[in-house]
This record gives sequence, C-alpha cells and structure tokens, in this order.
Amino acid sequence: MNIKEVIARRVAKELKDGHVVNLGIGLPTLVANYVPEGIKVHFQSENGMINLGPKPDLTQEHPDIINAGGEKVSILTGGAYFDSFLSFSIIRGGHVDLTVLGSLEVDEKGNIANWIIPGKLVPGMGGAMDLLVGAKKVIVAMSHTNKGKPKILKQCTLPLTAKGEVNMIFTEMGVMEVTDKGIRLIEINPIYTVEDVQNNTEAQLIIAEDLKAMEIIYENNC
Amino acid sequence: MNIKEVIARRVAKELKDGHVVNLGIGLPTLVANYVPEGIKVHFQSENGMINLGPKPDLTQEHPDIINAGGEKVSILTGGAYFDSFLSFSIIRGGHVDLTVLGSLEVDEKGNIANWIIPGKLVPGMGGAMDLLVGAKKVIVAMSHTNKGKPKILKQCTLPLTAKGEVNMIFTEMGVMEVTDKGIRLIEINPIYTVEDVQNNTEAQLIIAEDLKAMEIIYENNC
Amino acid sequence: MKLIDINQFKAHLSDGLSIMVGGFMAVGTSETLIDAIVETNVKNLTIICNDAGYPDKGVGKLIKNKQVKRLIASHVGLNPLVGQMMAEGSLEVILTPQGTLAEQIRAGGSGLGGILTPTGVGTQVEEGKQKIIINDKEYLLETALKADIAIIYGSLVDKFGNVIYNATTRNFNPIMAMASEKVFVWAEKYVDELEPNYIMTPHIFVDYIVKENN
Amino acid sequence: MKLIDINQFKAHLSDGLSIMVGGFMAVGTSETLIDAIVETNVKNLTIICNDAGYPDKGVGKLIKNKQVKRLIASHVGLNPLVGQMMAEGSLEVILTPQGTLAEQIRAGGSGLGGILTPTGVGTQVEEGKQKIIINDKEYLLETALKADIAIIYGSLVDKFGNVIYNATTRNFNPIMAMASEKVFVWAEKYVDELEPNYIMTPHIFVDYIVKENN
Repeated sequence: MNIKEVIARRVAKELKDGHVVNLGIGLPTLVANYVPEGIKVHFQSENGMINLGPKPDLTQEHPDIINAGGEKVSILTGGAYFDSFLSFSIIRGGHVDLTVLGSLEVDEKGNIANWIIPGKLVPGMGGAMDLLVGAKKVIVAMSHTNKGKPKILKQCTLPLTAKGEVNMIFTEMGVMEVTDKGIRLIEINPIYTVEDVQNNTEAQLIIAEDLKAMEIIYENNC
Repeated sequence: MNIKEVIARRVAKELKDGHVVNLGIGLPTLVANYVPEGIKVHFQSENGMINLGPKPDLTQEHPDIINAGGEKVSILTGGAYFDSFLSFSIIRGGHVDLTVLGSLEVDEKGNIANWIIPGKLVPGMGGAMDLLVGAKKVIVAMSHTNKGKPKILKQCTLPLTAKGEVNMIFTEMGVMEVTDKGIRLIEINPIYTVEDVQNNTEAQLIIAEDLKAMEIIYENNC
Repeated sequence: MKLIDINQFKAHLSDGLSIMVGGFMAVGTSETLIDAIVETNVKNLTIICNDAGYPDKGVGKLIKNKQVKRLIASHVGLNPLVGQMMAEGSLEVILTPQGTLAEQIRAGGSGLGGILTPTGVGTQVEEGKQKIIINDKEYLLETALKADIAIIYGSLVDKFGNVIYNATTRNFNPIMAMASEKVFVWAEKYVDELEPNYIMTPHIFVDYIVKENN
Repeated sequence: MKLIDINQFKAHLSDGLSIMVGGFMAVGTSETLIDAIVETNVKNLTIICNDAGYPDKGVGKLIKNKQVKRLIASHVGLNPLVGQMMAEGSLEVILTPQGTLAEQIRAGGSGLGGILTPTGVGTQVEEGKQKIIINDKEYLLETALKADIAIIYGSLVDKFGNVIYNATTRNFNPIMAMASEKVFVWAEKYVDELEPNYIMTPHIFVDYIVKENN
C-alpha cells in the first residue's frame, strides 16, 4: 500500500451516512474507493452531477458523462445532472458537507495554497476557491512533505486559495485538526514518532492528550 | 367597440415578427387578440412560460398552466416552461423586446406610477418594476383620463414604479412618444381634436409635424 | 431521505418560524402542507411567497387564520384581506419586486451576500438600500434571503427526494428548496425513480418527503 | 429562428470578437464550430470558457492557432501550451474561480450589475475589487460578464431553437446562451419539437441554429 492509499483509506472514515461530498482531483479521488460499508455518500462533481458512480467499463462509458477531472464516469441510481451555475450554488451555498482537496501548503491559521506557483505552474483555481469557502467541512489530504520539505507551515508562502478555511489535515504521518490555538495532532501513524512528525512540520504542533494511533488498515508497510 | 379594444387594436400594430412580448394584466392582455396576420410573436408570462397560447376550452384547460394573472391558459408549439428565477433573467436581462403595461400615471420624463395608491390600494409591484427596467421597449396602454382627471402628467404624484423607462403611451385619444423634450403626440384618434387631447393632458404636448390619424380599425363608434 | 407523514411534518412547526412557500397565485403551492400549518395554529410566522394567494387558497389561508406576522411578497392584490389587515396594522407586508425576490432567495441558497439589480432604482424600493454604480449605471444592493423552512410542491417526486415540476407550478419552488434550513416536499405523484437529466431539484436539497398517510 | 450552415456562421466572425464557448474539458463544446473559427483564422479573440481545453480539443485549438489574445477561464492546467504562452507573454489569461465565472456570466445575461461572493476573499482574486461587508461577513463584488458571441453545444435542438443538454455536457452552455449578443447553437441531434417542460435553453436565447450542411 502506497502513501496515497494510506491517506485515502483514513480520510474515508470521515464520511458519514447521507453526506454530500466533493473530492478534488488526484489523491482525494481515491477516497471514493474506501467508503465504509453500510453508509451511503453522495459524491458531487462540480461540472454538473450528483451521485457520481465508479469508472464504467469500456462498453458502459459515455462521452457526455465526465467528472471534474475530465475522466469518464457513471451515475448511480438517484443521481441528477445540472449546469455549472446550479453546481456552484450547491457548493457555495453550504450544501456540500465535506470536501477533500490536495494541497501544496497549509498553515496553522487554516490557510491553504494550492492553485499557483508563480512563474512555474499556473493551473488555475478551478472550483477549489468556491469549495473551500462553501463546504461545511474542509479536509486537506496530502503527502506530509514535498521532497523532504515541510508543507504544513507557520504561514503559507504561496498565494492563498482560501483564508482560514481548512478544518483537518490528513497525511501519511497522521491526522491533524486546525484549532484556534494552532494545529493539533490527534492521530499518529504508528510507524512514526511524535518527534518525526514535528521534525517534518514547520508549524508547532499541539499534541493531543489522547493522541491515538491512526486508524488505517495496514496491508503491508508503506 | 369599447375604449379598451380601440387601444389594444392599435398597440397590436407595434408587434413585430419574432418579438418576445410580455403583456400586463387587464387591458394589455387584450393585445394578444389582435396580433397582425403573417407575424409570429412569442408571449412570455413572468410566472414561467414562453409562447403563451389562447385561453383553452374547458376540456383542454389544466390547473398547472396559468398566466401571471392567475388565469388558465395554453402553450403553443415551440413553447417552454421555466422557473421564476430564469423568467426574470429573461425580463431583466433585455431578452423581452416589448412590454405593454397599464398605468395610473405617466409623466413627461417617462416616469410611471402604477403599483400603489398610499393608504388606499396596495396591490404590490409584482413583476412590473423588473419589466419596466428590463424590456427593450415599454408601452403604456391606458385610458387617457381617470374620471375626467388627466393621467399623463408633468410629474407623477404617486410613488413611482420606474424612473424614465416609458417609451410610448397609447390611449383612446392617440399615440404618444416620450422624447428628451417631452411627450410628442404622433397619432390622434380622428374623433378628437388636438385641443381635446391637450385639455385632457396635464403635460404640455409636442404635436408632431406629421401628426397622423390613429391607425385603428373602427367597427363602430366608441 | 426521510419519508414522513402529516403528523410528523406538524411536529417540525412552531411559533415564529420563517417559511418559504412555493407557488404563484397558489399554483405550485401544496394545499396539504398549508392545511397542516393551519391545523397546528402556530403563530407569528414570517411567510415568504410570491404573492398572498387568495383568501381561501395558498398562503391566504394562513393570513386569514391570523398566523402570519410578516409577509414578504411581490403582489397581494388578489387577496383583499391583506389590504385590510395592513391598514389595521395586524399584518406587516414587505413588498419586493418579483425578480428581486427571486434573486434574493437564490442568493440565500447559493452562499452569495447579495446581488446588484437595476430594478427599483428611483422608487420607494431603494429606501435604506446601498446604491452602487457600475459602468455609470446605478444598481441597488439587494441582500440574500433565507428561511427556517420551505414547503415545496412537486409534481413528481422520487424516493430519493428528486423533484420534477410540471408546467407553471415550478415558479419559486426550485430556489426556495435551496434557501431553507429544512425543506419539505409534498408530491402530486410519488414515483420510484426519475430521469437524472430532467430533475429540477436534486435530492440533496430536500430533507423530508411528506405523504398524507404514510 | 434562422437555420444556417457553416459558411454562414463563418460570415459572423471577425477579428477582436469576444466569444463564450460552452464546455468543461471540451465536453459540451461544439468541435464543429471551433473548427470553423480555426478555418476563418480570425485573430485577437477574447475567449471565455471554463478551461483551456486540451491542445487539440475545444478552445485549445484556437489557442494553438494563435487566435486568442485573452482567455478568461478558471483552469488551464490540462493544456501545457497555455502556461508556455503566458510565460512568453503571447497570451493574456484571467483566472477566475469557477463559481464566480458562472455567476458573472449569469449576471451578464440577467441584467444584474454583479453579485457579492465570499469566494476569493483573502486571496489574489480580491485585488482591485470592491469589498462589501454584510452581516459582518466580507464579500467581493464581482461584475457581470457579456460577450459578442456564444457557441453552444446542444444534445437535442428543435426547429424553434429550444435546447436540451445531455448529462454533463450542460455545464456553462445555458448561462452563456443568455449572456451573448449573438448565440449560435450546434446540435448533436436536430429534432422537430421538444417537450416544453424539459427545455433547458428556451428558443428566445438562440439566434442561429448551425447545421454542417444545410
């Protein structure tokens, strides 16, 4: 199991029955593979659908049915299509319970930067700025570091995607909550020590008194 | 033929092929009965339809299909239904070519007052304020006076429905244009003299050099 | 999605609620849900509806039963009782241009603070409102509107809560379903499943499907 | 309603036009109309589209053919050519949050001056924009957007110009059809008549129906 899978499996435990969920492109998309048994989650795609289904096989796929990443997808029973305008009413209007996004940087104020590296990479914000502002709960799911450099900072250095909107951060090292007092480590991957996590984090971590082991299903080492 | 019919018949000549038209409740609704032959007009109703058809007979009427006056109507081939939100995008967004509204007062600045008589009658503005601001052309169709008192004034006395939005006024006495310089009488009902019209109008009329006889089909005296 | 009956619907009602009621001249208004509100006799309601209905139809029934403290509507002319109650001072009426009311409700459901409309400039409607000039044109800043509850009239409702409206029953229903804390839909016809492409209100906006006898 | 062919469509094109192009990652974009624009080789276009498409798909073709002066979009990440041209200075790109872009276009088509959105507050997006506080919350005033031309992709188009979009091809098409001076729709399937209740873009927004060979 690689890092992405570890993170996606743990994030999936945050899904609650009836949740409307928007998953970002990349790692977050994997979360859909691990929806806990017995619950029903409604995945929304900002290009205009609710109740996104799995990738169809070649005989089932239709060029008119794509997700926000441009991949061919399916729709589940009970789903609906709509235009971009209504889609962002859903997103901005607080009708999305949970969004999971990847990021380049997050800081202890809950700021997030993931849409531009000036002079280098300018993909654009797409729907991310609306999702961050509008979703009831924002989860960042990302690798803890980038080539050994911390991504969880005292203060973001890249242009922000949103200010103070991040609620939780999930990495391969653990699970963190953004609180008024800073970032609180509430779960740790048992293969790391608290020191390991702090050494890879620029922000000063608050360690939860009841720090738990990260609830992941290990199939093999990562 | 009564006054209302005279006015409605003359207003109908303003309809052009392909026009999107919204008719107010009362007198303006009659205009739909006199669409000139050979042209097709799309009547819009602000409660959510385009290509409004005539009143259906009892066997054809459906409780779900009404116009903005709450009357049961029909829809013509090519028509569509939509919600109130889109309906006012059509209206406010300049997609209505012509609206015909009744009024209590109009003045020489093109102001109009037709939604409230304080302390007496408070029907509300309904869609009128949006129609006045949004339609490309605003026609007022009304009786020239109210119990002998002029309704075309130097300045409206009642609370305005819109400021400077009226383009033309049609009454049983004639046809007037609102210009930068004031109200210009361009057609006169041949049963009246210019003096008659001015005597029943508070605003000073500009008489068109090429003043014409009002183009109405007289079937009998009114 | 929760399928509930009329009694369960009534349990959600209480004095002082703000309620959005779909419908235009009572077409697209659920008389079943209106009757249930009348039966509970809850008071001091704020009703947001296109119009005041008729004295014995639509929100007119709530007004007649003296349950309404404040009415936000665009037109009240077909309900003579309203004029009377306004004159007496027993009903507060906030008259709003119809297109502005639609925009305010949609803004409420869409997380916008408000919108800038040219409608009402130079009239009483602009009183107390901020005016903003864009490209030399004046606009009124009209703020978002939300409610505690919305009662929605669906022509077809599936078991997930997806809604399709027929003809002119649609009117304010779709935007009201977006702008209220708890959304109740009554259906003319309850079906199993609707075609995803033609759904007008997706199930995520609907909290409860109400059925007379469940 | 005017049924026209590709050559007649081309006659409406000229240098310097602003063009709204429906589609999301080129799904819901009429490649036929894009190809026609490429063939005319008109220059200095302002293109308004959700994204930059792919280098050989959607508006990406116009970018590759150096016809675009300014691109207003929310995302350009899947078209590497765009980053390159931005760096060279041969393409101006205005990046806008997707929901804000949708609101701006809808405002343009609806006669609104603009809308107040919380999206982008505290980011680069707020630069140069008016901030308005409502109930202690900050919003950005985002102004309306219009264009000279819109090219619309309809799944089903009837002879009146009414349009139905299939699945996720709908995206920006309906609002763009409202916000442009001249609206051209290309259809996957041309039909006689559509069911009034399920029409997504009423014919009054559509100026021309384009058919490959008419």
